[in-house]
Amino acid sequence: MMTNLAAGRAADRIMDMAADTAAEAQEMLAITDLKTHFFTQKGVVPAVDGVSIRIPEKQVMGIVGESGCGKSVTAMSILQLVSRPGRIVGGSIMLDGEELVGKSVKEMRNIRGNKVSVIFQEPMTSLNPVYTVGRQVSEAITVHRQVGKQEARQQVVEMFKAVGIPEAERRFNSFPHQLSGGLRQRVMIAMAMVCQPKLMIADEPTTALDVTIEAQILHLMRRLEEKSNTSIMLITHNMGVVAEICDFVYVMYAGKVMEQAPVFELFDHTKHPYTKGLLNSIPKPTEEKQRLYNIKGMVPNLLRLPKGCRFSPRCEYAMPECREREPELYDCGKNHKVRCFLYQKDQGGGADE
Amino acid sequence: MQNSDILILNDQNLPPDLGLPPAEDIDAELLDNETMGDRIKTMLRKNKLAAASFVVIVLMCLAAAFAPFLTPYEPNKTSLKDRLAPPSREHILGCDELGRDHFTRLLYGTRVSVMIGLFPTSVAMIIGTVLGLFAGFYGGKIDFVIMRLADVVLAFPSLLLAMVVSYTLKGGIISIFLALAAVKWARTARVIRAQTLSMKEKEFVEAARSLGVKKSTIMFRHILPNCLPNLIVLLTLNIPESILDEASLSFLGIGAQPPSTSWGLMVFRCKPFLFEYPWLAIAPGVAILVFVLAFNFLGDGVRDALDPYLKD
Amino acid sequence: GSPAASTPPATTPTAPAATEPAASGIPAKVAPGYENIMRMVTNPQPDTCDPQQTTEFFCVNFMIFNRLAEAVTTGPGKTELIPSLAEKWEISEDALEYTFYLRKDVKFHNGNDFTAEDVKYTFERMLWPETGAKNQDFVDPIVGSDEVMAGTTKELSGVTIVDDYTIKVKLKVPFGPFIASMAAPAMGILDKEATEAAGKDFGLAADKTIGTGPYYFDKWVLNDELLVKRFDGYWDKQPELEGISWKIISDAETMRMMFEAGELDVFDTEFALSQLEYFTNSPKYANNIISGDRVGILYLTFNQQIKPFDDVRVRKALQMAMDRQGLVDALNGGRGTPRYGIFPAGVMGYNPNLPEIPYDPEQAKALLAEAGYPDGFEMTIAHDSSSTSALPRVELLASLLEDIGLKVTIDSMDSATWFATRAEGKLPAYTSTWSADYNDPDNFIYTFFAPGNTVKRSFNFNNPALSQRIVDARAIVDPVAREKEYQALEIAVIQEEAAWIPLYSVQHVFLVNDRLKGFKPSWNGWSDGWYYYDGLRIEN
Amino acid sequence: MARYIIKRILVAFPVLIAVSLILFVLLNVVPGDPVTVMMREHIKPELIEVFRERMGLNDPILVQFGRYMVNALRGDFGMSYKLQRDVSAMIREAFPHTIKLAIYAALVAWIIGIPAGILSAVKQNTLVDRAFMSFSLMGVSLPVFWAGLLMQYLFAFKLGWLPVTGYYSPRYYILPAIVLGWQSAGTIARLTRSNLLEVMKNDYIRTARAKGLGETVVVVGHALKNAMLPVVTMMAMQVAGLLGGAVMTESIFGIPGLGRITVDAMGTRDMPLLQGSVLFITAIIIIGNMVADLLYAFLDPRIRVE
Amino acid sequence: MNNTLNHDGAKVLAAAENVVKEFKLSGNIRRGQMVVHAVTDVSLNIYEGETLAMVGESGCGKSTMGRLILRLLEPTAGTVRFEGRDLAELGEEELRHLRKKMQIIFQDPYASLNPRMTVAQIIAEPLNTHQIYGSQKETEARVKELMKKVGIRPEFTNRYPHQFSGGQRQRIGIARALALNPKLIVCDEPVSALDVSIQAQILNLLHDLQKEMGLTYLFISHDLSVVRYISDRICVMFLGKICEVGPTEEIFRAPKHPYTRFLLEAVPKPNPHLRKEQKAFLTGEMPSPVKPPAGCRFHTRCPLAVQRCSQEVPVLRNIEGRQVACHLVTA
Ligand SMILES: Nc1ncnc2c1ncn2[C@@H]1O[C@H](COP(=O)(O)OP(=O)(O)OP(=O)(O)O)[C@@H](O)[C@H]1O
Ligand SMILES: Nc1ncnc2c1ncn2[C@@H]1O[C@H](COP(=O)(O)OP(=O)(O)OP(=O)(O)O)[C@@H](O)[C@H]1O
Ligand SMILES: [Mg+2]
Ligand SMILES: [Mg+2]
Repeated sequence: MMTNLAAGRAADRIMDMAADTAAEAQEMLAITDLKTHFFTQKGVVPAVDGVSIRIPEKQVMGIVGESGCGKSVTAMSILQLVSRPGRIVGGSIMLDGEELVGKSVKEMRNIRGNKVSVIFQEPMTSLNPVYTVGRQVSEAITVHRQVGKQEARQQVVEMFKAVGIPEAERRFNSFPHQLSGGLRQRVMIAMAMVCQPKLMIADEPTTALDVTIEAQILHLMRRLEEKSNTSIMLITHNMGVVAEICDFVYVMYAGKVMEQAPVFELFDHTKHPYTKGLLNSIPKPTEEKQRLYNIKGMVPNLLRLPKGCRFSPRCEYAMPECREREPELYDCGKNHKVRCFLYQKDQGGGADE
Repeated sequence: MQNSDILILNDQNLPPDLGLPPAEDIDAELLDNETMGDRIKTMLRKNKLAAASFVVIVLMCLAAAFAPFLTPYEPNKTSLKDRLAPPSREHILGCDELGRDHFTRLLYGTRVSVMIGLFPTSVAMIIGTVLGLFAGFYGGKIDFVIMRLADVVLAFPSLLLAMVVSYTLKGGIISIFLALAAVKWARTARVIRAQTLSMKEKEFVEAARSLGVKKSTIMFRHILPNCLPNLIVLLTLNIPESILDEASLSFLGIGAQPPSTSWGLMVFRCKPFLFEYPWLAIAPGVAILVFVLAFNFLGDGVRDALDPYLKD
Repeated sequence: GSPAASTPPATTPTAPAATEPAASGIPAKVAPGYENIMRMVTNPQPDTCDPQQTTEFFCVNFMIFNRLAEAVTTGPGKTELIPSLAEKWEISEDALEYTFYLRKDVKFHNGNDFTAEDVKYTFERMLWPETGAKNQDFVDPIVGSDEVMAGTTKELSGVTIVDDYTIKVKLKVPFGPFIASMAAPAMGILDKEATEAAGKDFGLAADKTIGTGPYYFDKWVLNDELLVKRFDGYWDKQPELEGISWKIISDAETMRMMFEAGELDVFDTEFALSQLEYFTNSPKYANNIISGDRVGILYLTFNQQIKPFDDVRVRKALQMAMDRQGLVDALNGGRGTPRYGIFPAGVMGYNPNLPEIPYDPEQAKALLAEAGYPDGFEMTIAHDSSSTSALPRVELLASLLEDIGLKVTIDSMDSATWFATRAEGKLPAYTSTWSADYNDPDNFIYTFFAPGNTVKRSFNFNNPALSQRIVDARAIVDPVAREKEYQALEIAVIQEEAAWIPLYSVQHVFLVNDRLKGFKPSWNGWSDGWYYYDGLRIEN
Repeated sequence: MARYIIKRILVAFPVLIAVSLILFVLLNVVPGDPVTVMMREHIKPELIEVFRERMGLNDPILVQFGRYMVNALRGDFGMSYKLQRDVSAMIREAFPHTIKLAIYAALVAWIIGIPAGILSAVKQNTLVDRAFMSFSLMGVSLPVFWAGLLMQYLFAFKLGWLPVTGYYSPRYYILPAIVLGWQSAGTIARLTRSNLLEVMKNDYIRTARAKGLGETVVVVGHALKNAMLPVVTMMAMQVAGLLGGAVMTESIFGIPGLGRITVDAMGTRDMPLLQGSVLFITAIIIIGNMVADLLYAFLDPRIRVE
Repeated sequence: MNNTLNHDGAKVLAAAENVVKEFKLSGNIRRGQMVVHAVTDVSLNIYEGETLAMVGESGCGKSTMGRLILRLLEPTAGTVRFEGRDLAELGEEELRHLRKKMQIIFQDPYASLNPRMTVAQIIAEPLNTHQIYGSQKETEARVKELMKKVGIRPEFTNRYPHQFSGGQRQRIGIARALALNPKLIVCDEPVSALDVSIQAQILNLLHDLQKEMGLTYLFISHDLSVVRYISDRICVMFLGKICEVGPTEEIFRAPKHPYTRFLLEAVPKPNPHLRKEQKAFLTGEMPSPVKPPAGCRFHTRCPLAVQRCSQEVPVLRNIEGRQVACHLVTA
């Protein structure tokens, strides 16, 4: 069952894509220098502080990072659904060549669920308990497409089948509480996919699920991504999930991207101390039972970001320079960029570690 | 009672690297470290209406307490020459049908309202809290009995039950006390029971059980303090209600008994003069409205402020 | 009665001139069907319309029943007994046997004939224990009443049916006011057949409450309205009104608003004393006021069983503490007369020359000191909380008593408790009012000071000799001798014994809508009256 | 569902019996002998015992209670002491007025309360919100009797727009319904608002927005139904609560309903009448609460049976 | 003792024998009277000094098992022994006394600390409850010492839980559990709610403490990489029953029960090179514990199931140094 061959194929495919970076036109999503801040009573929280993300067509792009790093806020910024004291204060979000920042509420409504859709972590609470799941999914169609009720139902049932919901016809009339967690998440995915969006944002879609169900859902997402033209933005804090299905990975820390690279590149040639820390913290199967590596300290409070590199207080390699000014994203070649002074020298070059 | 089982540790026993975060990282100021009192204070600073209400309540309570010093008149002294005198310098709110200074009576009436607002409510809430705690914590038969009792009480319209009780006890302030206390415990008991039930499932309670902490300690030390926000909110609900209920009972003639007075009774007594001497009936009505409204505004503010605590 | 000096000069016409256009401009807002119906108020709602079961609610009884004789108003506070169901009567020499000759053409509302059988039944029903009647006093003097009351027999031996239209009544002892008492509203004559058939519903269900009166009982909507309508088969002259409606309203302001809005024809200030001054002071309504003296008296009483009320000096001090005119002014808009005896103006035996009891707090204090209470003492006034109009009176009285150094507590009781305690003779002190059921001094003095009654009313009058004289006085038949004896008793009881505190008599003020013509207060100044006389009519 | 209903009813029964018992005991320990209450001072002392015996007042209180309940179940609540009438007949006569008032008041409360709650939730922390909330707090804080008085004075007496008292057509109910309804309107508005705000925080609202639904559809289509579940329950309970509130309103506006009967009965120590009317009102309230529960169960698919 | 397997000759510290736990669900329209079969006929030994991990999907009864062993829950049937004594036979006082020796650490660092108590009060509670020290001073000293031990600055004694981060709260919970110097600690998913970096800190701490104090852990988790790191033995549960028990490395190397195999397979590996295009999934969902399938509880999802699996309940058999409950597994 284990097919290293298959893994190799996937790797090839990703390598190909990485080579193709020049194809700017094919970019489904281009976020440039996005800044989303929360204006709270205690001060301004720069939850997303100059993030640039690019997602080519038909790719699964992962964002990882510890809790509170701004992953979800980035995602919600794309849909412009950042909640109350939060506001996009700068940057641009181009979806398929269309600028989203500054769009009117009405225009955004036409994009949500239509061109960009989203699934959340908790499939139970993300579905309205008082309506049947069928109704909730068909709503996503009827709001964007001129279709009749009957036709919408038809499409929903098909979508249900496509996401592997057994007895799709019957499930159409089920209420969320009558479904199991895995089925609910499938319904959410059906809802996200039913308008064939250009981009699907999945914010920790499997965190609340058991491993066996998680595997099913990840597989399903991969398959959907391959079959349709939808790009996926997968938010997670699980390196395993990243390794499992992502093509390209962004590592975020305290509102900034720390490292970005194609998945194989990232795991094979991990550069940023933070990323290294994250990977090393995971207990390795091979390891003898010694102490685990861990990043000391914790994510800083965004209200009081340290001077210089925001990771410097926790960084083993921190240099005096790190406490002085913020590093930029340095390009290390192979589509690999790192925000760390250690790689300043690599700027423009294609050197390995 | 030194226990030899306990290993005495010293610094050498500390594991080498615990990944102890640098002290600066734990920044208490920036974490959510507001206590309940802080939140209420902040709310009062922000919410002008609530702050004003608070001031009004304090002033009215003071006025009630110091009534004899605030007026040269006695509340029950009639003076036929001053019958229905209109407001003037000597009589700020004029005099009633028997020439008694209306303002003075209003002040003394405040005492009744303040007392009714505070005492029976507190007594009822203490009873309700204890019963609710027991019902929620022990469950089973105790719960069944207490809750059915609460059902019974809640099935009566509260005003009606208060009427019946205060009627049985032949009217008067004391019977209103008892009547209101008899009625109001039930809601508190329900809320506290529900809260206790949810607290009981909380892991910190289970932790206490696993430590072998006694049941009574768990109830009163772990669960009760966590019901505090609910209790405060209930208090802000119950006080104005009690004041209104007393006013209604007095208005119906089974509350405060003449010659002592209360706002409700004053409205009732001055009602006949509404047309020619409207201020007489309006003043106590306004007093009730302002007092109750102030409690409600303050209560709303407090509820908003305590909102995060209420969801546990 | 003679209006007191302080009464406002506003004249009190007995009736507004019929020809005059409406001066006040009160609208007449008349609901359909009420165009020719006199709309009044009663409060509280009557317990029952069975005349035998009530001592206070007579509005409907008056109109739907006839009595053997009727007391009719001949002038303010003046009354005359006229034959009614009895065409005439004869009194034996010894004043013990009364023969009533009954009218022959009379029909009950249900069409039954009125006969002697009905009269006997009425008397007997009053006495049967199972009836639970409250007016047994009226038939009490008849021979055999005790046996019937005790339940040993159903037959009242003192009443003999001579023939269908003649009936003889034998009394135990001579009783001067017997005929007058037969005209009291409680003595309405019932139809034996209908009343028996009605059973418990009698007096409650309108269609089962049958009399011979000029009006029949049309409907009783609980807590809302009582309605009587003209009885076409009435034996005497038909009333001009098509009916009378009493709204049941407890609220003075509501009553007033309704009157001013034209929804009432008669606004009875007795039910809304608080509004009296407004109306009497308002020139707009000058022509709408009709008033009559109430043949009754307001009083304060105390329980002589409770110390120190057993001391005549204390009692006198209390009598002197009363600012009667002040009370009249404060509580009754000045429309009333201070009283110093038992019998108010309008009742037989009224003594206009009684010496005044002065309002003298200083003298009162001196008396108290003399009795050993220089610093006063504590006393309680019991108050029937259902009577809201009495409350200011109680408070004012308390205040007056505090002026002479007493400490007064007001004990509010619900009316049931109040009455029950009073019946046990245990009320400490209270204020109340009494007005004439029938025109005789006995109706006052016997009620209060006769041996049993004085306990029942919590007076506990404690002068057996005087009490015995009061009982004996009943048997005096000669009117002149009677009057003399009663006036002497009055002086003995009030001025010497100081056994109670008379306060004042009120003037009963009605406001009448412009459309109602010819309205006259009843002879005794009650709200409930015999509203059946010439000239009472509605002009829309 | 049927099982649930039956169970709910079975629970309601003991409550009702307990309510009756408490009421019975409370009212029977009241000082004052019913016979004297009935007869006042007119009874001959020697007859009191006869009456007591005949009325069964010498039996132990539980026997009396048992007899009362058995009769009550047959619809016989005894005779009013004061009015000498069949209590059940009196209640039957009065009840329609009260229920009419309660329903009108409930309508007022809903028509005002729900939109006010929605609006102030949607416009949270704006002037509109504050205005609506202050208005509803006023309603909750206003003494009913006082408000009734002032409104009667103003709209009926001064302006003459509406009748002062009575119950003869819906017009007569306008003022009392507003007075009574305002109070519940306040409660409903506040509950609607807080529920709606609570519901709006839910993930599924985020989902609905992410679907591209307009704000109106999100609020009305997705949030409202969830937010209204407890409000509906509350509303059903309030119809019952309004019956209690009617006590005051009826007295002021001269509506011959249950409330007035109760107050009168209390003033005259008319035990059977008081007991009957309070019991009846309580029974209605218990039924109301039951209906509220069932309504909730019916509306919430999580509870509703498949 | 139904289990003869002895682990390095260590003593059995706690043991469950044929334990059953059923929860009654009551009074809901939908449910009527329903019974959740949370744990069915489970026997398990915990040896002194070991870390026994318990894994399985959500709702399979792991936490229930943990609470049964601590007797925070009464078993519906079966016996739980601690140091050989049947806990059911102990009186309330004795049990309270015994609680000194067994403690629990919870998953949710927010819910497991009383928000209205200071850190000092929380940590001192077990000490005060059992009156370990005569004086307040000694207790305070001990509290500070414990705080140091788990890596919380002793200056923070007067702070409230909400003034700490998740990881720090978890440490406070651990300090409380350690206060009485227990023998057994049940760790109910102690790191599931934490970020990987914090998770590593806590795992290290637990590891160090075990070494130092000779603790025994019953470690409940669904994160297999964590389990593999920390445990000596693993117990795999499925729907209230044990599928397989055995030494950690052996089970990871060669899982015997089909469910264990699928479980291990499903774990996403943090290495993209191990990515598989075609994975062997477990299809379908967990059956309901209210109506567990007859026979082997796993048979509805098991691709290898044969007729017998749906009829006959497999017993836990000793096979090659472990215990497996599957008809199909043979030595
Ligand atoms: N409504 C808000 N008000 C203030 N700050 C907020 C708000 N929402 C988010 N933030 C801040 O924004 C930062 C980023 O939050 P975000 O939810 O994007 O984190 P995340 O990376 O998704 O974390 P997680 O893994 O826990 O979901 C956090 O530090 C948080 O404090
Ligand atoms: N107090 C309870 N009342 C009713 N059912 C319960 C109770 N506690 C647990 N259960 C049920 O028992 C079963 C086992 O629960 P348990 O908490 O032991 O599972 P778990 O393996 O710990 O799951 P998780 O990984 O989600 O913590 C579940 O179906 C659960 O719903
Ligand atoms: Mg997030
Ligand atoms: Mg668990």
